[in-house]
Order: sequence, then structure tokens, then C-alpha cells
Amino acid sequence: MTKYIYMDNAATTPVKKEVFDEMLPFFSEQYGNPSSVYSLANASKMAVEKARERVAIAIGADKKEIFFTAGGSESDNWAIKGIAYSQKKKGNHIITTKIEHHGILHTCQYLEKQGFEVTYLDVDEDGIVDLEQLRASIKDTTILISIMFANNEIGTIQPIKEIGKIAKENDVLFHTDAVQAMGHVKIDVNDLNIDLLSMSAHKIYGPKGVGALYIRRGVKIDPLISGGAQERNKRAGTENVPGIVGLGKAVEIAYENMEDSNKKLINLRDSLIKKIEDNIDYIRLNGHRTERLPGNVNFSFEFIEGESLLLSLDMVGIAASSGSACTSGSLDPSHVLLSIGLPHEIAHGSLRLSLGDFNTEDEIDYVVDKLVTIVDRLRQMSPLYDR
Amino acid sequence: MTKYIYMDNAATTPVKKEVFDEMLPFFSEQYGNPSSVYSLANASKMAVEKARERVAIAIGADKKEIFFTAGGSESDNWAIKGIAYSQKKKGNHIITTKIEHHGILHTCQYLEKQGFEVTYLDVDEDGIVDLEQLRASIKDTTILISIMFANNEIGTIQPIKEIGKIAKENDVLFHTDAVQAMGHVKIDVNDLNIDLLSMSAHKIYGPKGVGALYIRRGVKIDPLISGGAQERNKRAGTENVPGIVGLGKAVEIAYENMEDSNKKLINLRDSLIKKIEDNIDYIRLNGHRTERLPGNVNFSFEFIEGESLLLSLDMVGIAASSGSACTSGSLDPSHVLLSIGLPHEIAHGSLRLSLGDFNTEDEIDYVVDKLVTIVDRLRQMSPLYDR
Amino acid sequence: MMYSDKVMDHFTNPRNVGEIIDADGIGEVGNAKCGDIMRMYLKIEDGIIEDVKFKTFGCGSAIASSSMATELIKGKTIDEAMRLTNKAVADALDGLPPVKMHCSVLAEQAIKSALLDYSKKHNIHIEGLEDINFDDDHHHDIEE
Amino acid sequence: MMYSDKVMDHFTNPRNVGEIIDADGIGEVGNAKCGDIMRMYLKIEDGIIEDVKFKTFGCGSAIASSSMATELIKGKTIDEAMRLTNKAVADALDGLPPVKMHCSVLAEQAIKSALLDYSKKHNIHIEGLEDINFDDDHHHDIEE
Ligand SMILES: Cc1ncc(COP(=O)(O)O)c(C=O)c1O
Ligand SMILES: Cc1ncc(COP(=O)(O)O)c(C=O)c1O
Ligand code: FES
Ligand code: FES
Repeated sequence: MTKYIYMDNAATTPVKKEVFDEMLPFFSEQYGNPSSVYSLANASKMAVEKARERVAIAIGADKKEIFFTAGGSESDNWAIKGIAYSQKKKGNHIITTKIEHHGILHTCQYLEKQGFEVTYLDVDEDGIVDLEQLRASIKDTTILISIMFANNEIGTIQPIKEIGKIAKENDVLFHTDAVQAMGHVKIDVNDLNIDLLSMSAHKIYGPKGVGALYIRRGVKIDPLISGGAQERNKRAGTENVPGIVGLGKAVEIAYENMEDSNKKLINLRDSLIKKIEDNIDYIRLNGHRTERLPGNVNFSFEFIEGESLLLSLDMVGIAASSGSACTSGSLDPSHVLLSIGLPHEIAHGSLRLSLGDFNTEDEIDYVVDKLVTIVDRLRQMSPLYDR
Repeated sequence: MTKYIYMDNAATTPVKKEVFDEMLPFFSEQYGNPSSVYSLANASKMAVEKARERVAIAIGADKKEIFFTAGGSESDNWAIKGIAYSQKKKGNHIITTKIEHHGILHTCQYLEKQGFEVTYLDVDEDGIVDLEQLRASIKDTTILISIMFANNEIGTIQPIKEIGKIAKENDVLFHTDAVQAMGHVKIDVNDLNIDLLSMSAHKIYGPKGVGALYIRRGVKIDPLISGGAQERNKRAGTENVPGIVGLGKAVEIAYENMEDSNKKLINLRDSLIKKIEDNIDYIRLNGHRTERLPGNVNFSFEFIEGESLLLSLDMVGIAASSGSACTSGSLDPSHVLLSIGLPHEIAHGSLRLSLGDFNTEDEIDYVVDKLVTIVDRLRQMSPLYDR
Repeated sequence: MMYSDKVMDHFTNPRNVGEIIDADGIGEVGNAKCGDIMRMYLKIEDGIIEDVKFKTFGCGSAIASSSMATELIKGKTIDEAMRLTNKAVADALDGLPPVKMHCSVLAEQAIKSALLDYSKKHNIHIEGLEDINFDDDHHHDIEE
Repeated sequence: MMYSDKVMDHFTNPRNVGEIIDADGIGEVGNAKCGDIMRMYLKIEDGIIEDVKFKTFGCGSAIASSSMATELIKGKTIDEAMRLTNKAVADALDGLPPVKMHCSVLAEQAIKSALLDYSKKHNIHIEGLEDINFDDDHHHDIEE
């Protein structure tokens, strides 16, 4: 095996050279603590503020509305718990969906144990949330609606503008987990009526362990991490300066290149979908065919199980995923695939190929070629195939 | 000004070359998500586990007891809130001290608003906690004692072994914020009866934005960040692989070099203290003279104010701090200095010079020389000096 | 998940995949809902397992465990096959990750299930089969 | 905290530091507990501020504000000095960080306090001094 084909860009991405180059000075040279008063600290402070501005510009926010965190999961936890605890006098009801990332789902389940009430909205067979059910679920005690912008497993993009409108009409705060959408979808938090938005650097060619939460000015939120006065007193901890710089640069690149990158990714994606559909039977494309992230391909292959598919692909130099990377330690079938109505045994045989800026059409052909052989081999071994 | 003298190592430190070299491959080459099954992810996974082992060895823990976080503040918040919420059926009382880092203090104050009861122990004029008061404060509802290992402002090291003993005798969990002690004090969590311990990489020549919490096996704790199954289901979020690798290496180096490094630092420290005491009057050394971090020097200079001292030092190329770097945004006098009994106006005139592995005796001389001039100049300007 | 070379070898080149048309005993355990089904075919002559084949729907370690288990009982007596534990299967594979131990349990159970089928069809009593409970709801998430 | 070059200049080379032994008016504001005390000495002749000196215990921006304020009123009439606002001091320094605006307030107040002293000692009425409240408990943490 000579080449290695990485098709798991929704799990994480390499740090792009331009991003790393901007981070580099802040490890060992410009290492000042941004909270300090001396001149060594100015470079760090200015770098953090520049990153804040880049992130703000990308989503149409003000830089004072951007708060840096340690990643998507912290942003999600902060948004949900922070709003829940700060608004609990107003009400204890939160609305979310059945297909959220675990960063949201497990946090909501945790809050249920603390006395909060959570409604988990259904989605249709394409993964689109039911807007009527959303409207019907809102009550006097509803303090927050949290609906992800785009799903990490099946790539479905939600009708965020309509959701924002519903939230606004009902005077309920609206949080969206945009970890997967960032860099692929135009986002204007004002136009879309978004009050809080989570993002993570490592999904868009930035470093792992850094993210941000957009919090609309005026929204009251409890801190998740209290302590020092960093981040306008809302998120304590010495700033991860190189990480924050990396996030800022990654966001800037992603939004500058978005149109070109999306066009390329959509071409690759649709070609990969077509070639798989043309060459393998007993399969099902998961997620919406058009309201879909440019890089997401997700298929179920009947009669076989995901992990053995992944291992086989890995042996021919292809990195892919079966559902969310975060859940591959567990063996339960993906809650997302079950929510769009897949039977358990079919959910078990799902494969996500997520494309990124470094993939090529040649790689698509190689992957399809290998996939045909592997799927056939595993099916030959399967007691379900001959039934 | 040709050289720049960095004497704020308690605020943050540069990433050492050996540390950075180990981190480097994990940004853009070995970028796999440790949760993934394919071979690209193995390097990340193994690197994370190696770091976990290094950290565990340094404090006499098992690697399954080490959980990576985004830094000291997250570790502190997690320890306090996580124990509080998970043990709240057992009791609602927490004991800590008046001189903790804000990561602990503000978290305790937050919990007070949520119905928890907190006792803030006094310290004596050297900053040592009152063990009798500790004993007397423990009651049936006490679920946690959190006392910092060594203070970030005045360097005082607490009698942790006795505290651990008291906690154990009374069957109360014991957390210590060891962010400043790591790498300077021998720590064996079993010998010292420590149940939870916070650390942060950037204080010991590792990267900013990564830390760890030691949690003794069997201790029940709620997650602060829930979501994916990372960190044995206790702390969600795609692992900050380069950061974690950096923490592991930094801890390893710190413990390998501890004796030599401490010896050198203590020499420098005591020389700096002596030279300041010999050359400037109306001063006071803050913190315990011997039970003190090897790199910490903290003086109050009467009649002058800290920030103008810092600015003046910065102009001659010396980086220092007035109290905690995290609080320099605020202008209240340091809660630590007030707790050891300094009057407000004297607390305002305090200076922390924290030494690190890169400081030299020449620098000490330069600093003392400049300090003499600056203190005199500011005193000449001060309406308090002539009274 | 990090598999040993042995596991990867048996996953990549599984021994004894297939069916035996005129099998003397067929056993199937697992549950498609859980993502794993293992089916074992035995050819038995004079109390000796002359041939064995398997078909498995499952993860890499399930496939490797099936393969290893068939190797371990081929040519052995029924008694010896009865004494094959999941631990022996896992050990022969140079170990399995903790979350994957249950896959080896499936392999042990598939053999016993096939032997039970054989004992019923041929009306032969096999010591130790009485009190076996083929647990479909094996837990996937026990770690240690 | 990032100070303008002007602030740093006035901090490093403060103008008019010192005392005036036979001052016509002396004003002191601030509070050592808060870490800031500003004392202003005025020499006034024919309603003109002929000389002004200050002594300040405080942060860099307090020292710079004192220095700038003395420059702004030196040679001016009492009326002009009375019209000096903290904003004018801050603007003359090319701005102050939000947390540091109150240092310029101290400078404004120190001048008014010295003028009050002058007006009392010399029994002269100065328009606008009646209702000034020298607030010791200025807040350090108002950000915007
Ligand atoms: C004693 C102590 N605890 C906690 C912290 C917080 O650590 P971090 O800045 O990594 O969040 C610090 C440093 O700022 C500290 O000195
Ligand atoms: C939709 C979504 N939300 C949240 C996260 C969590 O982000 P992180 O791994 O940076 O904590 C991820 C990725 O893992 C994601 O895909
Ligand atoms: S068959 Fe269930 S995980 Fe291996
Ligand atoms: S004098 Fe109070 S901060 Fe400037």
C-alpha cells in the first residue's frame, strides 16, 4: 500500500500549513500571557483579538460576541448548561432534536437528571427536523431551542432560518451547533436569528482543542468555567494563544475559499455517490440528497457490519468512519441512523466517507473500486446475505 | 533596550524546544482523531496514552486516573462542581481557603448561589492555612476539602500531607490545585492522600490550553463537559493531541530535572530576595520564607502602586507581575495579600518576580539595579512617601 | 481499538469461512440488532470434529474470533470442543481489547449451540450443555 | 492593558511633578485603599493658573492623567480649568482603556478639589464647585 486516502474529514482535519505558520510564533517566542501588562504580552493579546475579529466577521457577529473555548463539546456544554442555569427562574424546558451530537444530547440528558425537561424532536427519513412539532413543543417554560446546523453523520442541513424565525416569534433563545456547518454554509447570525453558535477549529483545518461560542450581546449565560477574568469574565483560563490564532486563521481561510471549495467538494461528493450507487446493490444513501454538507457521503450496506468495513478499508489505505468518530468506542448503532428510521441491522452497516480539500477524483475511483471488492467479500462471509 | 528579562514564569512559560519537537508531528501529519479505528489514528491514540502514563508516573498515580482537560481552570471547575453535584445527596458543604486561585474561589462562590455552603479558611501572615480551623470546620455535610498545593502569588506551600490526613480521617474528599506546585514539589497522591489534583501545562514549559485532573479511582464525579466517550466517558471533546503530548513531555522533563532545577532556582531566589532587602527600604517579603516555591519572590514596596512599577520595569525590559496575571485586568488589591493581613495600600504596591529555568544570576543583578531606581522614582512622585 | 497482528491476520484471511451442506450440527448466536450474528456448521464423525465452517456478520474481532475458534476445534473431540473457553479464543488471538471480549464469547457460544443442535438431532447427551444460556443481550459496553 | 504612546510618554516623563510650598490651593482625591491618591498644588495669580504641580500614588494611567491635566490647565484661567473634563484629559492622551477612564476622572476632580481649597482660603466664589461630590468609591470595574 503506497498511498493513504483520508476520507474522514468530518472527524478531524490536518492543520493547514498557512494556519500552522501563524500559530508557530506563539509557542516559544511570543509566549506572553495575554492578561499581563508588559510588552511581551501585547503580541499575544493582539493575536487573540485579531482571531476574535476574524471569527466574528465570518458569521456576521461583533467581536465582543465571540468567546473562545476548548472545542465544540465545551461550546455545546456551555451553551446548554449556561443558559439552563441562568434562565431557570424563567423556565426549565429545553427543545432539541434526536440527531444532535452527543455534546448536546448527553448534556441535555444530564440536565434532565437535574430537574430540567427536554423535548427531543423527531426528524424525517432525510434527517430534517419537524417544524410543526417544534412549534407545538414550545411552551411558557421553554427557555432554549438547540438544533444543530448540519449533522455530522448524514450531512443533512436543517432549515435554520425558519427555526430562527420560530424561536424569535416565541421569544425563546436559539442555539445551533455549527461545528460541521462552519466553512461550508454562509452564516449570518442576525439574518438567521441565532443567539448562540458553537464551532470547533479542528473540523476546518485548524488545531484540535480550541473552538468558540458566539453569544449574542445581552444574552445572560452562566459560565461553565469560572475563575480569571479572561474572555470578558465569561470563560476563565489562560488563553490557548496558538490555538486561538489557529482557529481565527482557519475560519478566515474557510470563508474566503468557501465557494470554490464547496463547488469542488460537491462535484466529488456527487461523483462518489453516483459511482457507489452504480456499482453496489442493497445500499441506501443516508441523509438528504441536496440539503447536504458538500463533503458528506453516507451509505448503509446491507448484510455487513460497519467496523469490519472500516478495518478492511484501512487495510487498503482508506480512512473512513462508521457514524460519528466520537462514538466508535461504543458499538451501539448510531442514534442518528435510528432516528431517520433505519432498522438496527442496517444502521450497523453504515459508512461515512467525508471529503475534504485534499481529496481528488482519482481517490474517488480508487475508493469505489476497493469498496466493491470489500463489500462483496464481507457479504460472502455474512450469514444474512444468503437468507 | 537590548535584552528582555522574563521574570513572570508563574504566569506562563515558553514551550521548551524538546516539548515542541514532540508536539510538532501531531498538527499536520499524525492528525488522526484518536477515537477512530483506522491506522492513521493509532499514532494519536498511542501518543495520548504515553502522555497519560508520563503524567501518572510523575504523581504516583495510575494512568487510568489521569484525565486531560483544557487547563488549570477547567480542572479546578471540574473538580469542584463535579464533586459538588455528584455528592450533593451526601452533603452540601465545601471547605477551601481564602487564598485559592480564582478558578477555585469563583467556582465556590458560584456554587454558593446554587445552594451549597462554603467555608473559606483563614491563613496566617505567611499564607499557611490554619489546620485547627480546618478540623473544626468539618461537619457531617462536608463533601470536599479543596486547598491549593502552593500559592501562585506568594509561593507559600501548604502542609498538604497533614491536610490529606485530616481529610482521610474524616472521610472527606480532598482536592488540591497543584498548578503551581507541579514540577517543583515531589507529589505522591497516595502518600499525601490526595483524591483530586489539578495541573496545567503552560506553567511548566508546556503549551497553553491543556491540563489534567487526577481523579482517584472510585471517586464519583459528574462530568463538566459531557458528550463523546473520550477520556473514559468523563470528559468529552476530540482530544487536543499535540497539547496532550506537550503536557506529557513537559511533566516528564519537569520531574526528571526537578532537583537540579530547584537547586538553581532557590539560589537565584534567595539571592534576589537578599539583594532587594539589602538595597531598598520600606519593603516586606510576602509569603513564607522557606516553605516557598523555588521560583517565587514577592515583595510589597510601600508608597507606590503595582501597575506603575510593572510599566516602569517593562520599559527597561523586565516582565513581572503584580499579584496573579489573571487578575491584572481588575484593579482590586489581591485577595491573597489581603488575606495574609496586608493593608490595602501596601497590597497595592506588590511585585511578583517569578523565576524560571532560563533566568540567570546576571539578570538578578540587572533587575535589582533597575528596581532600586524605579522604586525611588515612583516614591518621589508619591504623595504618601513624604508624609 | 487496536487489534493484535493475529486478530488482523484472522480477520483478513479468515480460516474455514463457508457452509457445510450436510452439517451434523448448526448453531447460530448473536442478534442482528446488536450488529453480530455468528453461525457455525459442524461435521462430526466418531466424536471427532472432522470439519467446521462459519459465517459471521459482525465486527473485525467477531470475524477473527470465529476463524480462530474453528481452527481450535477442528480435528478435536467433542469434549475438547466443549472445553474451549472464550478466553482461550482471545488468548490464541494474542488478546482482544476489553470492549471486544464479548465477541469471543459469541464464538464459544456458537460452538456450543452447534453441539447442542448435534446432540438433539443425534440424540446424544453432551455433558455441560444443559445449563447454557445463550444470551442475546450480551453487553457491548462493559469495559473492564 | 494597552496604553497609547502619549500615555506612556506622560508616564515616563511626567510634567509638573512635585509640590508648591506656598501653593494657593491644594486638592487631594482618591483613596490609598483603592490604590490611587492624587494631590494637586496650584499657584494662582489674577485668576490665572501660574503654576501647577502634582504628586500621585497610582497606576500608569493615573500618573499620565495627572501630568496631562497639569499641562492642560497651566497658564489657563480658573474658568478654563473648571471646564476641563476627564474626557478632555483622556482625549489629550489619545484615549485610555475603558477600565482606566476613572483615572482621568481623578485628575479632573483633583483640580476641582484644589480650586475649592483656593476658593475657600481666598474666599472667592467659583461657579460650578458647589455641587461637586468627590467620590472616593469610584468603581474600578465598569467596563463600557
Ligand atoms: C494556582 C493556579 N490555579 C489555576 C490556574 C489556572 O490555570 P489555567 O490558566 O491553565 O487555566 C493558575 C494559573 O493561572 C494558577 O496559578
Ligand atoms: C456536530 C458536532 N458537534 C460537536 C462536536 C464536538 O467537537 P469537539 O470534538 O471539538 O469537542 C463535533 C465533532 O466531534 C460535531 O461533529
Ligand atoms: S460482534 Fe459485537 S462487537 Fe464484535
Ligand atoms: S488610579 Fe485607580 S486604576 Fe488608575
